[in-house]
Amino acid sequence: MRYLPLSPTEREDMLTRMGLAEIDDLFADAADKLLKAPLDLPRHKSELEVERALGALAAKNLAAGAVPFFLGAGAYKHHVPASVDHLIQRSEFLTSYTPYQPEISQGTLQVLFEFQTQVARLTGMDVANASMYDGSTAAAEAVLMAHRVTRRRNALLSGGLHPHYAETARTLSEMANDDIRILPPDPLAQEDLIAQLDDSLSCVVVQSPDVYGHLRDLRPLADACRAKGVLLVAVVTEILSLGLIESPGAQGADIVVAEGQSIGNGLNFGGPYLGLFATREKYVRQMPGRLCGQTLDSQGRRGFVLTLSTREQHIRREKATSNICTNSGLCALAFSIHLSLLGEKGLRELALVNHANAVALAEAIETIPGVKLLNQSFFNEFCVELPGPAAEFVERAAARNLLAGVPASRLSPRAGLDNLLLVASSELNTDADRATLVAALREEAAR
Amino acid sequence: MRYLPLSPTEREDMLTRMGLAEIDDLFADAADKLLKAPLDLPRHKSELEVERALGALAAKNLAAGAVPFFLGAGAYKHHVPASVDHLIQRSEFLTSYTPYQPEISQGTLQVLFEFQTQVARLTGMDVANASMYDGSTAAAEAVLMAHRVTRRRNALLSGGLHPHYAETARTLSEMANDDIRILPPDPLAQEDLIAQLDDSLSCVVVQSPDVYGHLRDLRPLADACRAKGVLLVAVVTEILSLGLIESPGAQGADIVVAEGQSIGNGLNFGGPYLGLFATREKYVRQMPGRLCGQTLDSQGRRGFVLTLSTREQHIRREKATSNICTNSGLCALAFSIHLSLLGEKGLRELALVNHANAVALAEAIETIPGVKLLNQSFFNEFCVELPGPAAEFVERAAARNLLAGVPASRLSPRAGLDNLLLVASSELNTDADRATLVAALREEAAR
Amino acid sequence: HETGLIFEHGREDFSGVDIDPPQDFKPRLGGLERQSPLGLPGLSEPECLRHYVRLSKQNYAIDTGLYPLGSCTMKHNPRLNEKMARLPGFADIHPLQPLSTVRGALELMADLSHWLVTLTGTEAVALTPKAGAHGEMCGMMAIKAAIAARGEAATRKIVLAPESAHGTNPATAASLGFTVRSIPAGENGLVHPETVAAALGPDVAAIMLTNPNTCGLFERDIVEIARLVHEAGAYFYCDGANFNAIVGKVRPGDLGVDAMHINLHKTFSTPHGGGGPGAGPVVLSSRLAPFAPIPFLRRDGDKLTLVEDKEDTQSFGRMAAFHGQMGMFVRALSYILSHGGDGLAMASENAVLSANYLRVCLKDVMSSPFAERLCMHEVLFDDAWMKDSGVTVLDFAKAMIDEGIHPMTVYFPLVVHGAMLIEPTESESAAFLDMFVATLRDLAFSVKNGEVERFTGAPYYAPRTRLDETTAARKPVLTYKAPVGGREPKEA
Amino acid sequence: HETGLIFEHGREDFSGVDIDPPQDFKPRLGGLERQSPLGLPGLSEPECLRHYVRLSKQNYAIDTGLYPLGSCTMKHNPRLNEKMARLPGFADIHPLQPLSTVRGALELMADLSHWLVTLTGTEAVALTPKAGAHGEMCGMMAIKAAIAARGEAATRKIVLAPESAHGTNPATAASLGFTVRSIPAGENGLVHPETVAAALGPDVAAIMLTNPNTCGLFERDIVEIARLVHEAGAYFYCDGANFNAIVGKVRPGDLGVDAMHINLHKTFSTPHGGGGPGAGPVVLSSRLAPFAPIPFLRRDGDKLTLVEDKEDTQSFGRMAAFHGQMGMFVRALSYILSHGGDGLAMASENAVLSANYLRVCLKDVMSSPFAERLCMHEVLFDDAWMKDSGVTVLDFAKAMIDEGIHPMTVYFPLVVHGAMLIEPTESESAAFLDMFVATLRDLAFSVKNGEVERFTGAPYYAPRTRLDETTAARKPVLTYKAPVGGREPKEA
Repeated sequence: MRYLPLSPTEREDMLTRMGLAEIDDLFADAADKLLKAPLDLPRHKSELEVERALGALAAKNLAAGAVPFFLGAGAYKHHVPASVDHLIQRSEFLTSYTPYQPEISQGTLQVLFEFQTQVARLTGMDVANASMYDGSTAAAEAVLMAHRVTRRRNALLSGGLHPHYAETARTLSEMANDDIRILPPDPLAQEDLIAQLDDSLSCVVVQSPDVYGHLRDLRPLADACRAKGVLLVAVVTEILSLGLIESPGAQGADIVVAEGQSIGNGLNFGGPYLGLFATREKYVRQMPGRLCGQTLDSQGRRGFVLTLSTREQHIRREKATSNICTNSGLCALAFSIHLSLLGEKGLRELALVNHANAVALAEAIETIPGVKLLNQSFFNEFCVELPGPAAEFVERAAARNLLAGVPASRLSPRAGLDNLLLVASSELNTDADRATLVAALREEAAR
Repeated sequence: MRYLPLSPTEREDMLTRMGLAEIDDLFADAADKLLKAPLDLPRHKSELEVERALGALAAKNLAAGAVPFFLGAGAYKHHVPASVDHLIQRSEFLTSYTPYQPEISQGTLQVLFEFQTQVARLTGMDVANASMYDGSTAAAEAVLMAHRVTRRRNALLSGGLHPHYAETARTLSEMANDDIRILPPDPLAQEDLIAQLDDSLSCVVVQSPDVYGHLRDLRPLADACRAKGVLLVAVVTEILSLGLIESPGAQGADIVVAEGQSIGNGLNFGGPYLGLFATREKYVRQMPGRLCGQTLDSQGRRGFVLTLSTREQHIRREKATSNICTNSGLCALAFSIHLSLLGEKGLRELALVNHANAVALAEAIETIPGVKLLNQSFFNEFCVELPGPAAEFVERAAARNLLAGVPASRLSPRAGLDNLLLVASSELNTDADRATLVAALREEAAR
Repeated sequence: HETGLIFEHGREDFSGVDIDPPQDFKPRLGGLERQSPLGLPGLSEPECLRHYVRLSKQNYAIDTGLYPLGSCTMKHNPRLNEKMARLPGFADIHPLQPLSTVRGALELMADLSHWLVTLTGTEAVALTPKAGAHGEMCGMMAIKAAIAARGEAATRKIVLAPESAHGTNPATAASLGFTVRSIPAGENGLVHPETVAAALGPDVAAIMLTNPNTCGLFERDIVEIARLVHEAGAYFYCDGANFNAIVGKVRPGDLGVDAMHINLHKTFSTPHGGGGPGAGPVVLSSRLAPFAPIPFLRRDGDKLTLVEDKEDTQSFGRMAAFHGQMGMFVRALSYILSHGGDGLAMASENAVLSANYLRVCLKDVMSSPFAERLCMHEVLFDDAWMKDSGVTVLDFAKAMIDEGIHPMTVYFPLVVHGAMLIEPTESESAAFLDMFVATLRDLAFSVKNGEVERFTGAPYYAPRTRLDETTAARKPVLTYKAPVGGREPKEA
Repeated sequence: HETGLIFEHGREDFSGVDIDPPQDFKPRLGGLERQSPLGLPGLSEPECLRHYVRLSKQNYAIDTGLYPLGSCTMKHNPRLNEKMARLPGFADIHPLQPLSTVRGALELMADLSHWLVTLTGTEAVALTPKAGAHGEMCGMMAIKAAIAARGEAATRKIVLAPESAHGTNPATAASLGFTVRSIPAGENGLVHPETVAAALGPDVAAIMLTNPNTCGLFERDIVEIARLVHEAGAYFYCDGANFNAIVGKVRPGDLGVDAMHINLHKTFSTPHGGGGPGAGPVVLSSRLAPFAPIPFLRRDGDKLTLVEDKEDTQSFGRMAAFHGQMGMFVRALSYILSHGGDGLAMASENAVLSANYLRVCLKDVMSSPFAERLCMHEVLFDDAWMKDSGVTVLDFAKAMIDEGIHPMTVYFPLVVHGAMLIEPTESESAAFLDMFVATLRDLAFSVKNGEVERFTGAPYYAPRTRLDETTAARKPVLTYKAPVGGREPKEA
């Protein structure tokens, strides 16, 4: 086996040195449950065979880059510079562990420190952690953190929050016997959150741009929350939007969680993704997740270490702030590299191109009779009402190699949103892509 | 521009520091020929635009891996482990220069030393150089070296030598006013080289497996050469064959040149490839190309340096052994890594699989009436006579997504070989691939 | 030259990405245009490459040397896996594409599930958990749901966990509202059935055991313990962090396990990436399978569908957006297919063989409560042999850095004083194992000879000498702030 | 721990590639089965990765730091180029596939040709040469063929080359049977028209000039020199190694150049790869174009064909198998398209700007015959300022290694005593340029202060201290031989 360096002779020699006769003698403690015969599983395969087997599976999927593509709803396809993927495959990044020995992990640690700073600046907050699993679990953790900070156990979730995020938070809350209230889907951004605030709430969770693409002005809500001692948790599923839109921090959020996938990371059918988590300085010790901090070495040189681990499970055990012990290190690295290439200038410009392309698409769609754009405001994604079920339209389009969007019913199956379609546009869409989608919608409306 | 770190402000600052007003002041010496207006060329493109432009060109080519593929004739497709391409893209290998400062180039140098040893052992020779451009130019250099060693200027080239190699040597010889005699194409391996030896010859150049796939027994020829003071230059275009076939060194060759592409390197439409060059110890100072040698550092530790550079152009100038000052470093690295993964065991097995697949294909072809296999012996490639022009058959097959082989007329356009087809088989050919080719040949024979 | 921070050498008006900003168009941002500055520096591509390449050189990695972190399983990460995960058919598909356009993705998930279920001897697998701890959460949620379905939600609120457990176990149980009852291990490092029996009762929901345990030992009485747990109406959660010791040799299902997460990054070599991403699928017994989280695969004849709607199922709900760590599934399956059933068993054997080899080669110079016992894939030493030497376990670990070897896991598990937990994995050659032995023996003799400075000042030859972790935690500096009153230093 | 040779830790009975050997079949090897052993060790994949990763760590690279080797042009190598070159449509096509299946490849070659011809202001380009020196060979062969076509083969046998020329120039001319006549440069580092005029005659075939020249200066009188050369019936070969200084600013064709090779790895950033592969296309004036080597592209309306047959052409013949360094063409075109006409000109400007910046910042501490003159993309210093310091240029270079910077080119060009030729390229940021200046100034003061040991023992902090090159050349050890009478050492 190409991955196993010990040759049969070496195995024999080592067993002999231990005074053992055969390899199964090593498993003496498990003797009565040791498998007597090999399991009914295929034998090892050469690289070529594995490439062929997995290549055949991959070929059964329709890759986004191969066709006009308009899906978003929490996962976005953007162009990632070639150097990003090259760098994250450096052995020293790819095959290192959590930086428990900081003296020989400064590479990972400095990247995390830079990442935390980037995330804090982008979200307009004081501090950020070293990343979490993804946006949805980060949002659920934000609710738990709000409980800890406020010592209340009651959360209110906006109807504009990505339904998967809401469900994830609900599962965790229900299991932990906390209260949670999720408002009904709000495709027209009409809900009045301020009216529903009360001082039993630990937090309100609101997303902007919301899952239907509407931009939400958080400032009035933030003021109202502050008045009631309620934390405002702002969720961002398309982090690129913050290149163009005022940061949640500047709008008054207390905790910002986001899905960071769309910078530096691919679609990957939904994972691995990158949870971003930022908050105010004063809450840092209630924050979940790994943190990297600056310090000095014994020669007085600047260096970085994992810190505040007294919050974490490996020290605190059942008293930990969360059970999480992994971050999304490599995805955070990709994010940080891509963002350091973009810089402020590039991020603004990329966001602008996305918005411009979405506006162009929206303008074209608005000319189609029978199809209605629901949004007044949006960044690079909006919601369209079709004359019939969106899921069926999407299927028909896919059969013709057009990936047209996400039916709202895919996310909220029983909510009466059958005719709504979420459409995202990015720098990747060409004029021809747009024309293809518009033609398909026009045809659909005429059915 | 993403590749140019100096910002407009920094450019200004630097100019100011030099007391210059504008950038063109730097080109004062060229003032009268300085372009007054930009050339009529496109402006810079984003990564995405470049990917689309080049991707569109790439998509117009039929990739070998996408179809049943049977081409060889000096360029071979084999499976290369993923780790090879990963390693050659390590920054420290990819973006370093010729190791002129050995103290900070031991990585490249040790690899070259290992490479030289691998090549020497594979070819059965004492020493090898650190690689050359490709097999064809290495062969031409071998002729020049033979002239230097023997102080004769007359070479005899076998009709089984790859025609491109023969032409390359001829161009150089004619330009240098040396004599060269190229025997006519010899698709049946019938030429009698021994009969044509005389003591005016510096060398005989013979290829095995020859371009038509025949294995040539070099031993009698080597004896005859030795008797006449003629050097025997052995050429190998499919280096994998040496896993299974006796090495040219063991058969008595004085110089072995080979194309090393087929280990570790892809097809790349013909380049960059990897010239291998090996010879006997006594000729080392007449050898062209870069050499790496072992030595000690001032603390007595083993280390490696470029050596015997007194042969080379940057020291010897017009008295150099050749004008070459580049090797094929990265291709040599890929070769060395792939070969170090294979090892003796893997190389033999891979060669065996290639031979077995070629035998299976030959046996199937032999059952087709009207199609004739010309070879008694072969490694993984052989020559087939068709009832009509091979080039036309190949075109028809390509139109049906079968890359069936190389028409001998492509290499030797005016030699009356129109009906001959060179067919190579490798570990990559499946039973289905073979069946496709056999069916196409059967159909061709029945036309 | 030190590598400064991007905030010290990047420039906010510079971008390493060329973008043509759009011409005239009417924005529709609803008055929420960004007003606040971003403060994000941009690097040209050459600066960017050099920045990260230089940073990377300050990292240790499995590709650069032996990385014997016990319980972390730093094994070889095949590059084939990376190549496969980047096939556009896997890397470039959206989680919400119509299922008709992702048939291959669903098949891949089904194939991986088949391998995991077969190797563990269980009924089903929940693929969504995003890491080991998330998998624990998933398994314990399934248990909680099953207990609720039995109407015992109010009564069964205790979870048993041995003292040697990973910290995630009690953290997980507590975060789901369980109360953790700790069970002591016996002197032989194993959990005893009598101890478990004594702790069991009608208030117990589950036991969380790691097997092989964190002392590197196979829990000999695990079948009996499982019987007792089941008899008491509780469930058996197995922490699968150490599954890599027994893959293809022992099936956890045969031991009575009801739920177990599998760290794909540990057992099936998806890379650790400096701390993630992980993936923690959870295998479930038939008793727990109905409660698995959405989404899950359902096979109707030849056709696979993904159940994303909780209604009409007993699922306890959704744990995360989308369908799990697809990128890790591809890598894990690539690893699994490469090894095959035969290679996976051999990998376990070699991991155990290598750990025992180290045990035998080191036991005369280092001490261990279990030195004479066979261990599994990791070998545990304590600091009894260093007593009064003036050298701590931490010092010893730091001195290993100077020898060019990453330290083992130290001070874990907690049940042994001054624990040093060594896991060589199956990826090390005989030559590297021997080099490791020679190095540790040399260091051990050095301790015994009283060469204290070799340890207390270590590491001497690392990119940094010992870092002040106390100050870091006391006055946390978690983001970069430009020095006040002056230009930021321009370091190269 | 040192990294041993593969021959010291590999095993011949082990393979890191899994192959199922074929079952029964009848070999047809004609009795030539290998009898002699190969002696090739195999490494498992983990050992292989670690071996090469560890070796790589002993290399300096442009990605790890400034690499100011004059005349070598170590500029940034964009990773996009690597990605493009690996597209299966380029990387996985066979050179002898039917042309109908490689239309895109031919288009790419035509596109690259268009750029090269336009940027140089010439008529045609021969793509096949495999490196710069091969390109020189190509250009000089075209000249020889053109002279032969004029019936002057027997009389024009002299090639003029300045003393400052790259060694390849005289080597190339000599290998084609020309006699090299050396021309001295003037004190201002430039070739003077009078000197050339004096050397010209009916026996002269060509002049080989480098422009900008190897002192980093633009040959001011080049148009006049070209005129003289042409008037004398000879050809003007320009060594294009330094074309990167003037791309988009000056067209060599406008200067009177008849042939010039372009090092794609220097000017258009295909990576150097530790010494290759290169690529050296040669642009040709209309006088030489007909003699270009086969194969070459011919456009018939919309259709491109590849002329591979010399018959019916004036081509001087074939220089190598197949059609040139396609992999390098893709990279170069990727670089060219990324920059565009505007970016290429700016790259030249920045390269020249950076070199002059170094000149201005260093001229007060180091000496140069041309310190006050504008230089092009590289700046030349000599060792006059180090005289009697006890420090040689080589020592100085080795001390730079200890400062973490790759030395500049030393002892070249030969026309200056103790030459130090510095080429920063356009890829260095202002911060790195300043760091370089500060380092060199510090070293220069150290020389002046008589701190001789800092230099004579250098490098102190490299993977190796100074290596004994003399013994290496006197008793060459070019391949590994196992130590006699004993087992090979097993180093890890």
